[in-house]
Amino acid sequence: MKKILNTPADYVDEMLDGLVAAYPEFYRLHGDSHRVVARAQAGRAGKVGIVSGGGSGHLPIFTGYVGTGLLDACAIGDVFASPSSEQMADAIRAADQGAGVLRLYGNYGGDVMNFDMAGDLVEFDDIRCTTVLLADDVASAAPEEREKRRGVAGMVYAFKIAGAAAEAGQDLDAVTRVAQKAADAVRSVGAALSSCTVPQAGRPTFDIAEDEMEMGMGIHGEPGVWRNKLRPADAIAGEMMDRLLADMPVGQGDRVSVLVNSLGATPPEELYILYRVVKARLEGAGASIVMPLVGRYATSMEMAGVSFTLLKLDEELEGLLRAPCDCAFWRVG
Amino acid sequence: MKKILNTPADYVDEMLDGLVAAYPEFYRLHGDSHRVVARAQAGRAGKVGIVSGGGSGHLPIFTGYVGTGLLDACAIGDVFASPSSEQMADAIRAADQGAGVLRLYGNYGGDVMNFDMAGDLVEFDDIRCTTVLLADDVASAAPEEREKRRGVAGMVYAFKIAGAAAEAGQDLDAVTRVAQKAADAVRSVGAALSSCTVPQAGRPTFDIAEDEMEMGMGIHGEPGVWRNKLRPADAIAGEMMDRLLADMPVGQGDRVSVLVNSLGATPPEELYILYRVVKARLEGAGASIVMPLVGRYATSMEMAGVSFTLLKLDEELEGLLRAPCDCAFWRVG
Amino acid sequence: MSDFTTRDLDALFEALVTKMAEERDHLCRLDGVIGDADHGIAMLQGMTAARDAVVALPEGTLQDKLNAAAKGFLNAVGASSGPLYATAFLRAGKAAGPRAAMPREETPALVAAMAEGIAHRGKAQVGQKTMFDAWAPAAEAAGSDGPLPERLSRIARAAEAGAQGTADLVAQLGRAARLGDRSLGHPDPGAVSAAMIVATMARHFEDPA
Amino acid sequence: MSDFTTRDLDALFEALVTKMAEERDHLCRLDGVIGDADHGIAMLQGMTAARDAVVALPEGTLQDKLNAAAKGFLNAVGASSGPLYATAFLRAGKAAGPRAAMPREETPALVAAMAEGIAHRGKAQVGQKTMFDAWAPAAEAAGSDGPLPERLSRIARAAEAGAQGTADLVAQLGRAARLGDRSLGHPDPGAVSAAMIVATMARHFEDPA
Ligand SMILES: Nc1ncnc2c1ncn2[C@@H]1O[C@H](COP(=O)(O)OP(=O)(O)O)[C@@H](O)[C@H]1O
Ligand SMILES: Nc1ncnc2c1ncn2[C@@H]1O[C@H](COP(=O)(O)OP(=O)(O)O)[C@@H](O)[C@H]1O
Ligand SMILES: [Mg+2]
Ligand SMILES: [Mg+2]
Ligand SMILES: [Mg+2]
Ligand SMILES: [Mg+2]
Repeated sequence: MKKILNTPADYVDEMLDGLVAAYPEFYRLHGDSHRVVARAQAGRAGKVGIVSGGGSGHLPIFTGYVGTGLLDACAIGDVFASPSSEQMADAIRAADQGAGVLRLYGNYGGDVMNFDMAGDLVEFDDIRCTTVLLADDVASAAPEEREKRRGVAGMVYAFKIAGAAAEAGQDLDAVTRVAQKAADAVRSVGAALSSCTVPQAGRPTFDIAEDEMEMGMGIHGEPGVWRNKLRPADAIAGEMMDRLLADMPVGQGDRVSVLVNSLGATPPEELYILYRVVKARLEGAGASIVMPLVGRYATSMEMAGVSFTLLKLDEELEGLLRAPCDCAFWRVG
Repeated sequence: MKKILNTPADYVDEMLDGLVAAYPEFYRLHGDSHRVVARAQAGRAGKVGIVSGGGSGHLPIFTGYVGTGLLDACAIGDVFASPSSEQMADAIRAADQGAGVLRLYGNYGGDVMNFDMAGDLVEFDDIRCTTVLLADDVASAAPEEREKRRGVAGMVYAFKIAGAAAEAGQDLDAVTRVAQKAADAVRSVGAALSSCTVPQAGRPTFDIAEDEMEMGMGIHGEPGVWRNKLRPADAIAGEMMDRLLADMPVGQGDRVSVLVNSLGATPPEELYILYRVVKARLEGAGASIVMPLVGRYATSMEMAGVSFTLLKLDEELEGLLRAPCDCAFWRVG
Repeated sequence: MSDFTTRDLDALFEALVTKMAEERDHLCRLDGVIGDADHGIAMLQGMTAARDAVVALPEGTLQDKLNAAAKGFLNAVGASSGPLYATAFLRAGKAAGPRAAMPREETPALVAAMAEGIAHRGKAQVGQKTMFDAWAPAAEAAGSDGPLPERLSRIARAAEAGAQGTADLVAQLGRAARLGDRSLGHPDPGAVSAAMIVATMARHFEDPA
Repeated sequence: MSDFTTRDLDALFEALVTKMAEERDHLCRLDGVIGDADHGIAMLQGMTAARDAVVALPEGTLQDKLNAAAKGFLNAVGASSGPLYATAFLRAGKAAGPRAAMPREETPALVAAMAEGIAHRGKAQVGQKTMFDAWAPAAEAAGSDGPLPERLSRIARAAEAGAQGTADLVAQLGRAARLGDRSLGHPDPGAVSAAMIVATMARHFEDPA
C-alpha cells in the first residue's frame, strides 16, 4: 500500500488534526466527535447555514469547502463511509445561525438515511432543515431514473452557488431553491485509469490492467459504462463531452461553466490537454465558458482519472458562481 | 503508461495550449517558440523582470508561477529537459521592463549552461541580467559542497520573495540580493514512493517495489540517501525534519515557513498527517510557523511522494513572503 | 407465562452481540460480493454499542432501553444499517412502551414495529433486495394467529426464507443497486443479518419456563 | 595544398550529420546508463540544425557559417550539449575569421578553439568525465608540430583515447555526477560523441588532393 500514514484506523482523525493545524484561519473541529469541521469564524447571525458531509478521501470535497461563501460545517466519515447521524446532527447545530440549515450532499443511500435521521435528531433543537441532493453523474443511471444517480464533482458548483446565496442574506427557502436549481443544471461524468487504496482495506479497491481505463466509473470505483484500452486524450475528452451534452444539450448563446477535475493522481498537465477539447466543443456549439475550473476539486485520494462537470447558467446562477468565496482550496473574488 | 495524452511529442505543446486557454487572465504564450509563457498583462514599466525556466512536468513549477508578485516569464522545455537558450532569451526579453532581469532557477547543469548562454544572447538587446540559483536539496550533496546541490521546491519561496521585491519597485541589485538571501535560507528534502513516467520514455523513470520508499530522492528520480521498506508517516516526517534541521538548525524565537509538498499522486490527506509532525517539531524547537504551505506546489507529474521545504525568515523575508501574489495556482493577500 | 422484562431485553442484546461477533466475517464476505464489505463490522459495532447502552440503564423502562439502543447503534455506525436499525429500535421502543415488562404474547409486535421503522427510514419495498425482504415477511408472520411458540417460529422461518429469497432478486436500493443483474445469485447481506436478528429475538421472546 | 573553404565546411557538417545519425541509438544507450538517455537525440538534432543553418548561407564566410551553426545547434537542443556545442562553434568561427577559406595548416586551431569554448561554457576541467576529456587532449595535440596529416591523426587519436579513458573516471559534472562511484566503468556519452566529431573533422581537414 503506497500510502503515507501511521495506522489505518487513525488516518481520518490525524488527517483532520493536520488540516485544522495547517489552516486555523479557516477550519476548526466542532464538538467532541472529532468528525465535524466548522468555519473558524462562524457565519453572521441570521445567515442560513449550509452543511454537507460524506466519506473521507475526497479532498477538497467535503471538508475543504467549509469557508466563506461556501459551507458552514461538514460531517466527515471514515474513508468512503458515511459519517454517523449524530455527527451530521452536530454539523447541523454548528451551521445553524438561527435561520435554518440546508443539507447539501451527494445522493448516496447511507448518507441520505443518516442525514434524514440527523434531521429528526435536530428537530428537538428547533432547527429547520431542508435538503438538496446532488445526483449529477450521468453514467450512474439513465435520464428516466435521474433520482437514482449518484452525486460527484457537481457538488462543488452547488456548494458555491448555495453558499453565495446564503452569504448574500437569502432565506432558507430561497437558498434551497437556488441550490436545487444548481443541482438540476449540473451534469458530470468520470473516467478512471487506476484504483486508489482505502487505508483500512489495504489493497486497491478495484483491479484494472496497466493499459486499461473505465469510462463512467464512480469515485469509489463503482462500475462504469465500459472498460477498455486506454484511448488518446482527445478521444476520451470527446466521448465525455458527448455523454454530458447528450444528457444536457448546450447550444448557441448558452453560458456554461465547466470543471475539468483530476481524481487525484492525474497531473494538471493532462487536464490542460483535455481542456483544449472541452473548450473547442463548448465554443463550437456556440456556448460561452464562464469561470472554467481545471484542477483537483473532488478526488479519490491517489486514483488516476478525470471527471468533467458541466453547469448551465442563467443570470442568477452566474452571479452566484462569480460571487466571492474563500477556503483553503478555492478562492474567488 | 497510465497517462492521458495524445502523442508524447505533443504533450508539452498541448499542455501549454490548454493552460493559456483555461487561464487567459493569467498567462499568454510569448514569441513563436510556443515554449515561453509570460504574464497576460506585462508588469509595470520600470519593474525588474524575473524569469525562470526548466523542464515540463513539475506544475505549478515553473510556468504556473508566472503572475503578479511572482515571475514575469518562463521558458519551458520538454518533460524533465531544459528549454533551449533561445527560448530562455525570449523569456528574458518578455520579462524585461527596462530595469533588468533576474534569472531565478534551479541548479541543474543543462539549465545553467542554457541560461548563461541566454544571457550572452540578450547582451545584444542591452538587457542587464543577474542570476540566482536554487540549490536547496540537502540530500543531493554534503553541506561542504552546497554549490553542487540541485534545486527543488525551494524555488517556490524564492519566486515569491523575489517577485514581491520586484513588485515593490526594488532595483535589480536589491531584488537579486533578496533572492539570494532567500536561496541561502531555504532547505528541502524529498522522499519518493513511486516513479512517474516521462511521456516520451513511455515507462516509469525508475523501478521501486510496492512496499518500498526512497529517502532523499530527487524530482526526476535522482538517487537518494536510502531505499527501504515504507515507514509510518510519523517516522518519515521525523527523519525528513532531522535532515533539514541538521543542515539548518532552527531554535527558540526563530520564525520559519514550511512547505509540505506532494510530488503529485500523494493526496493532501497524507500531507496533513505529516504536517502534524512538522508543526510539533518546529514548535517544539521554539520556532513559530509563518504561512505554512501544504499542497502541490512542485510536482513530478504522477509521482507519489512528498518533500518538505524549510525557509528561515528575518523581518525582510517575512514581509516579502506575506506580500500579495496572484497566479492560477497560488494567491496570497 | 412470565412477562418479557428489561432483564430479558438485556439478555437479548447480549445474544445479538454474540451472534454478530460469530457472523461478522461471514457478513462482510457477503457484502464484499455486492457491496463494500463492511456489513459485518457495522452490525457488530452497532449491536455492541446498543448492548452497552441498554445495560447502562438498569432502571430504565423497555422504551428507555430501546431508545438508548437506537442512539447507541446510530452513533457507532456510519453505514446504511446505522439509521435503519436506529429507526427500528425507536419504533420497537414505542411499541413496548414506558413499562418495565410486557406480556410475551405482545412481543411479536416488536418485530412488526422494527420492520416498519426500516421501511420508513429506507423507503424500501418488498422485492428490492434489502434487509426489508427479511423483515417484511417476519412482520407479516408476527400478525398471524395461534400459540406464541408457533407464531415465533413462523416469524423466524419467514425471515430466513425472505433472506434466502434475496439471492433471486436484482438489487434496487443501496450500493448493490449499481450492479444491476450482476447482483443476481447472491443473497443480500442486510437480509441475511436480519434473519439472524429475527431468529435471536424469537428465541428470547419464548417463555423460558 | 588547397585551402579549407566554405564548401569544405558544408561537407564537414554533412558528414557530422551522417555520423550522428548512425550513432544516435548507441549514444542514447550510453547516456541511458549514467544519464538520461537523450544524448544521441540531442546530437543528431543539433548537428542537423547546424548543417541546415550552414548550407543556408552559401555566400557567408567561414565565421558566418560557424556562427549560424552555433545558433542552429543551440535552438534545436535543450540538453547540456546545446550550449556547449553552440559556444564551441562560436569560438571556432572566431578562430576561422571572416574569410571564405583558410589554409589547411591552420585548421587544427579550430579544434583547439572548440575545446576552449566547451571548457568556458561548461566550466569543465580534465578528469571530470565529460566531453571535455575528449576535447582537451585533442586541443593539446592540435598545438603539436609536424606535417598536417600527422597532426590531424594525432588529434583524432587523442580524442579517442580521452573518450575511452572516461570509463575509468568518476563523474563530477552533469547528470552523471549524482551517481558517484556508480559512474565508474561506463564511458561518458558526451566524450564518445566528441571523439566521433573530432575524427570527422580531422578527416575533412586533410587535403583531399
Ligand atoms: N434504503 C434501504 N432500505 C432498506 N435496507 C437498505 C437500504 N439500503 C441498504 N439497505 C440494506 O443495508 C445493507 C448494507 O448495510 P451496510 O453494509 O451496513 O451499509 P453500507 O451499504 O452503507 O455499507 C444492504 O445489504 C441492505 O440490506
Ligand atoms: N559542465 C559540463 N561541461 C562539459 N561537458 C558537460 C557538462 N555537463 C555535461 N556535459 C556533457 O554533456 C553530456 C550529456 O549531454 P546531453 O545528454 O546532450 O545533455 P543532458 O545531460 O542535459 O541530457 C555528458 O555526457 C557530458 O559529456
Ligand atoms: Mg456495506
Ligand atoms: Mg459502508
Ligand atoms: Mg542526456
Ligand atoms: Mg537531457
